[in-house]
Amino acid sequence: MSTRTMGEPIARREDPRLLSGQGHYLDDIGHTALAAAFVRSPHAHAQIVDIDVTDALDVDGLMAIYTHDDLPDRLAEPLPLLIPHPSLTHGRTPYALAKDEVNHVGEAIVMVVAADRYLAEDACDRIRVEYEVLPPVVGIAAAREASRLVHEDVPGNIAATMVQENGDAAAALAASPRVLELDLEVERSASTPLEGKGVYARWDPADASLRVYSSTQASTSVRAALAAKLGLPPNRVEVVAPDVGGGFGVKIVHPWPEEVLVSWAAITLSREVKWTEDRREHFVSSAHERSQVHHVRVGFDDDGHLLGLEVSFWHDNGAYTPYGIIVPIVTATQLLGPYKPAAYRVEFQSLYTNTVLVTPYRGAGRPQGCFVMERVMDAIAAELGFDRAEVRERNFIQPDEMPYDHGLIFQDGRPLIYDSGDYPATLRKLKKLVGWDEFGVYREQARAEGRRVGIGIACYVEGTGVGPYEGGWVKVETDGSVVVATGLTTQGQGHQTAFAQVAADILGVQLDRVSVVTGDTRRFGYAVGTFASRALVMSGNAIAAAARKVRDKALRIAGDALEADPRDLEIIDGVVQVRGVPTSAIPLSTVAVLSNPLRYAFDTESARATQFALPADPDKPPVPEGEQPGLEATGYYSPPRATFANGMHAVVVETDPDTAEIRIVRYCVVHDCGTLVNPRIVEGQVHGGVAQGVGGALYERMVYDDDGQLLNASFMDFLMPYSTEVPTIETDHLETPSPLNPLGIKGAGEAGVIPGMAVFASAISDAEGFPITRMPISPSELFHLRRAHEEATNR
Amino acid sequence: MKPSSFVYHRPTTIEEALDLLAEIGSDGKVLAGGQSLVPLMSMRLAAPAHLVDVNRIDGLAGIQTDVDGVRVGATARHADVEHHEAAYAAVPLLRQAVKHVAHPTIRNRGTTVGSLAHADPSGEMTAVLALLGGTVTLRRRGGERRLAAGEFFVGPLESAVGPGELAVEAFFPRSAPRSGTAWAEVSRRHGDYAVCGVGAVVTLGEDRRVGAAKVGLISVGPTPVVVDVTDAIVGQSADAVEAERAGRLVMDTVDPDADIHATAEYRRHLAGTLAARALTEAAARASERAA
Amino acid sequence: MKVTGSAVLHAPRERVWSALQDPAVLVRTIPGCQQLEQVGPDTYRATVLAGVASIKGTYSGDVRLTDQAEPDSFVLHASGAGAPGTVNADVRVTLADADGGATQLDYDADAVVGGVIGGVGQRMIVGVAKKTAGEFFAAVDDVLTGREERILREPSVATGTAPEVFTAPSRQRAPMSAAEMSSAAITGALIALAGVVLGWLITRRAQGRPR
Amino acid sequence: MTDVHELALTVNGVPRTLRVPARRLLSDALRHDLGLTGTHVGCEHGVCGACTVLVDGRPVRSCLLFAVSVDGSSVTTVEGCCEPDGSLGPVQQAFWDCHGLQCGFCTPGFVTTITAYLDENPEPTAEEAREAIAGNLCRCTGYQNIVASVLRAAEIRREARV
Repeated sequence: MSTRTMGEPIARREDPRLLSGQGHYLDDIGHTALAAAFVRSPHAHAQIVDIDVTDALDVDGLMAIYTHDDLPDRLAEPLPLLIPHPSLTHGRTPYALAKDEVNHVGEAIVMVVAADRYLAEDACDRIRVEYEVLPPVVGIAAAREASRLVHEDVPGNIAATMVQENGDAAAALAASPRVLELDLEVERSASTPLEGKGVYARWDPADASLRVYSSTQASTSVRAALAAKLGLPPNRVEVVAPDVGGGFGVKIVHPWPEEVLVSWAAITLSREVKWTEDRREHFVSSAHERSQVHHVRVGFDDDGHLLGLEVSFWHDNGAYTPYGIIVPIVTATQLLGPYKPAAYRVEFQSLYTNTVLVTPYRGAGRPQGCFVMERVMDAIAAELGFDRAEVRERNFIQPDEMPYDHGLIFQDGRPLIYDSGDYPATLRKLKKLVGWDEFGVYREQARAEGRRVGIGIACYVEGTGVGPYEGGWVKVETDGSVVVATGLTTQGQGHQTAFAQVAADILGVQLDRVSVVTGDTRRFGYAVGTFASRALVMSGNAIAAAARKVRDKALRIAGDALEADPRDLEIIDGVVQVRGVPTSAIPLSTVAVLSNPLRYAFDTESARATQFALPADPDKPPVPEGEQPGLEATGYYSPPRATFANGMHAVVVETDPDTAEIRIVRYCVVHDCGTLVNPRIVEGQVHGGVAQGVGGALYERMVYDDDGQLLNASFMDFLMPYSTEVPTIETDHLETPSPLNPLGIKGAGEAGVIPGMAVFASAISDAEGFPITRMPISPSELFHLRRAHEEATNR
Repeated sequence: MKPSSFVYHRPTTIEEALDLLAEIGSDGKVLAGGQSLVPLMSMRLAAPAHLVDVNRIDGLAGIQTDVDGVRVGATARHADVEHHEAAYAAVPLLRQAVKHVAHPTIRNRGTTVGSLAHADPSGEMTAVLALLGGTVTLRRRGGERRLAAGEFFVGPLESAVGPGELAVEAFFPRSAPRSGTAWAEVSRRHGDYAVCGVGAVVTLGEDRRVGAAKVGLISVGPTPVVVDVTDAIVGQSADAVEAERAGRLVMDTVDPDADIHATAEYRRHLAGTLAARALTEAAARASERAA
Repeated sequence: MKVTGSAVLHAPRERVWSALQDPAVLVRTIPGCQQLEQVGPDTYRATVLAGVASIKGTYSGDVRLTDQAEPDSFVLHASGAGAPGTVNADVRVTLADADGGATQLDYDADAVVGGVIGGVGQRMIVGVAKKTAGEFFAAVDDVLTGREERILREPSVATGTAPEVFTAPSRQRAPMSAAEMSSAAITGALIALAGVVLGWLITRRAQGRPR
Repeated sequence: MTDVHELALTVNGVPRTLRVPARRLLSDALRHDLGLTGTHVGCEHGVCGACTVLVDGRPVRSCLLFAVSVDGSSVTTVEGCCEPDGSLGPVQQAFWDCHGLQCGFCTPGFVTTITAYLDENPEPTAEEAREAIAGNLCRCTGYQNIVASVLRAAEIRREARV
């Protein structure tokens, strides 16, 4: 069919606007708004003794200064705990503005509103806050030791303890012929989108309504949160996510203190107010992730089969837990990857520290889990002297075992049941792509030349498209154009294109006739948000459902007009016609006109739908029973549970024998996210994920000192890779459609980043001849690991 | 991150600039490239009451080469130095080193003299000046002084430039005949500050064997460190220098600090390794030039 | 941040003590120290002009003494706060007789550098703090050995300015280095303050002691 | 104390005058005083490159310049990299062809940087293309398609010349 675009690498329709500087990101709008700036804590843990704003009062253009004392009831309460969980026995959330105590460097204490940001910062500079500094808790070791507490009322700094078990792991380990123990550690990193957070609020006193623009991943939820916090009826609050300059998880959290405060200030001052987060603020006052310490006991037989697996880990959740314990739950469950240990027990503690709060960053606990499981696989291979790929293959869940029930509960509260996937096939493709079987020879040649090269492999399974639901609305206008709206938001995933492809194919119209709106509560009010690689799975299927309803209605109306059986009709390039009889046809635009019986004509098109123009049965109502005027429909998709994508990466590295620099020689990806709607966009998602995986493995870390000071709160020292640090990425795809949804789609957003740390640890270990157990790793660290290894072997 | 207010001055002659600096004293700063000053001010770590923009002063942007060497004016950009063919011919190390200064976009605006005055011990050009025995000329109202690297670099981020003074020119002496230079550096990301950087000069004798050798290092001390390693490789064939001993000598000489990217021990190790690499390359270049 | 160092003062311990008793000497030998007033028992408020080049700032520093073990050692708790950031330092200072009638002074500081400075730079802070403290003790030594004139003619490095410094493009990281200078200088000055407080302490005790 | 200055700039070929305080960064002047919001601000300390514009033809960080200091200069922003008729310029077209952007926030800095680069290096190799963009951060694309875009842009420019 000429209009078919599903599965085609269509160029993105949002690009011309963004490329010519016509995008509208948060700070690109509201130039006349007042600017907000914040006084933030320089201490990791302190009592606020006094706040003196006197000197700030004579700053030009100062509009207002707010502290916690100025906040009304609901705003003065702690911000919501978004995802409660029975195991989260001691959840704590921050205040919009600190009350009495600060728990991390960067926590907001005072909000200043002034004519512009320069002046607002002038005022911030003149505000003196007196602190009584308290000893901070920094790092997992200190949190576990608990000789100091982050929150006085949280014993042991323990926010949550959770255990999941499938089978009797202890017994399985006791019975295992071979047992290994590993200690594995991952440091902090963060999403760090190029655009920070931002909020722009407008209050209409006459209409008593609030319009808020926020650089968020969840506009409908921000609306609900603001309505609740500000005591407004939800229908008086509209939240719009404009163009968003990247999210990667950090913008799913809501409401951020600034979202609430800026909106409240706009109402209080009855003026437009805007806050644009600067880079330093983003480092010290948004969110981080990744920091976990793991202890593993694994039992296996002489063939390398996993008999028992026991994992204990400690998760650093920072100072607060607004997003619950999603990240450690994901680690605990997704750690298993494509493998099927006979018995598995996992236990974690989520611990408070006086550092920036922790919420999901792309991958959301999976990179840590994948790192742990894949290190275990390499350890088993080393122990048995087996090929690393072989050991993995022996433990794969086989295609004929799908759906596979792990006997655990996933992050969405539903059973962890893999829907589909062909792991042996993925591995075969990867080994072929990277030349796995030939590498041994190359390694030996290199060694002979005094060079150190290594190859690494890592496999993962990613639960994508979690519920509860998303919705879509589709309308055919009387000019034949199609409007699509869905509630979730966009941060660069190409929804304008992929969602349009779904609608265009079902409705049989040209792609350029379809326009898509996302993340605007004025256009679609029911939504969850963009996270967990769910956008296309959820909204894609919801839009498909709506489009099918519209198509059915169009065929019905066209059938009446053409006096044909709707089952004999098809839609090609926006024209409904009798299959095989192009002469018997009616444009979709006309069908749209006919779908809305009119009394008044306002143009020649609409004249065809007026009461004297229509041949109508006088005994039937113009709009049939149970129908609505117009060619539009709303559809929802709510899956029973997540669908599970998978992938496998291999990397070849060369480490400098003198400088310990780590050079990436090749990076190969095989990826299976079910049916591909737009391969080009999926490819781009994989590339971006891999780059973040490279960063997480070799460059990026949040370095806190013992006093809770973030030592690298800038792009100068938080080493996000440039183009020169990211390799050329070779990719191949499998398409194992998901049986769970009509389009057979699985999510692809996070895939690329998940195996990063694991695959580099595997490759560097292979090049160096000793195991890497902590990520990320720098040349300086590799240098010292070599020293330690040499000393150990010389002893 | 927005700067505090200041009064902006834009002199068009050196005299005007020196008068302004004299009046303003320690309350003002010179703005040339501003690639360090501006972010400093945006972070409000710097809040000078006055900025004296020297970019419109005639005659400060030049790069002259003569028999003695290369003279770089106060507002000559790194990029100008990098692409100046005559300067490269006279002092190859200038281009060899300046290519490691940040990224092209920064080099387009940042000035070489400014980076010297900034005296960051991780700044490549500080080691180039020290290694080659160059000088910086400082002018103040009614006076001028010319300082060698030893006097000019006082400490980390401290040069000898005083209140009311303007660094107007840096001079780099022409490379000797039968000499070769090279720069070797390790940084975390391409264009980042060097974890360690080493420049080397090797001069051959009439016999085409190594007659003299020196290295200049950055990021291993409070100021650029110059080590004469002649004794370690003197008399060796220029095409097959065994530089390990020289590297060890360098390792024993430097006393680096640790930071979040590298331990002191790793830096010391790099100093030796990179010195050896730079010396070998410099010797090979010397032998080419002598040929 | 840990800063440890030592200085040999070329005079017998008695003369070191007495020199340290003279606030007039101390105030002009401490880099950036503008004034020091007693606000309570063993508690002082200092005004320190600290920093380098552009990022010089006036910090109000509170200083508190504990663990005094006269005449061997004491611990100084000092905190400085200013626009660029905050510094809290615990400094242990010990004095001991050294060879040739000299006095060995050791200091061991644990400083917390907060605010913007804390986040954008640690690269050279230890070295600079040592340097600043070293300048203080060198200056005191100059007094003790009669070379005071020299130091009084030269500007203190911690407060010395270099107009061109910030035209430097060398790297994006340059500003943080400058930031470190500021905090380091503060820390150094706070370490130096130990000497001041020591001097005052001794003065008070001396007054209460019959000769 | 505010020190206000009257400036004359030629922005994307159009003479513009504006009154700004001495401390106004060029990035803010372009975005908020002249309404050219295509230039984005990603770090305000000169590392990310999103704010890169051409001043007298040379790529510079507009967040590291005071607007007053470029008084009288000619400035080209991403808006000025379009064709006179408003259609996409070669670099912009290449990014579209090669899926060289995702969220699009860093893209303007790449477009200006690459535009100036290709003026001086019309036929880069893949390796040179990677070097050419090494001073700009992108969090979305992994750079692979941006490198491809540089090569594609060079191709488009060659086609345009013949």
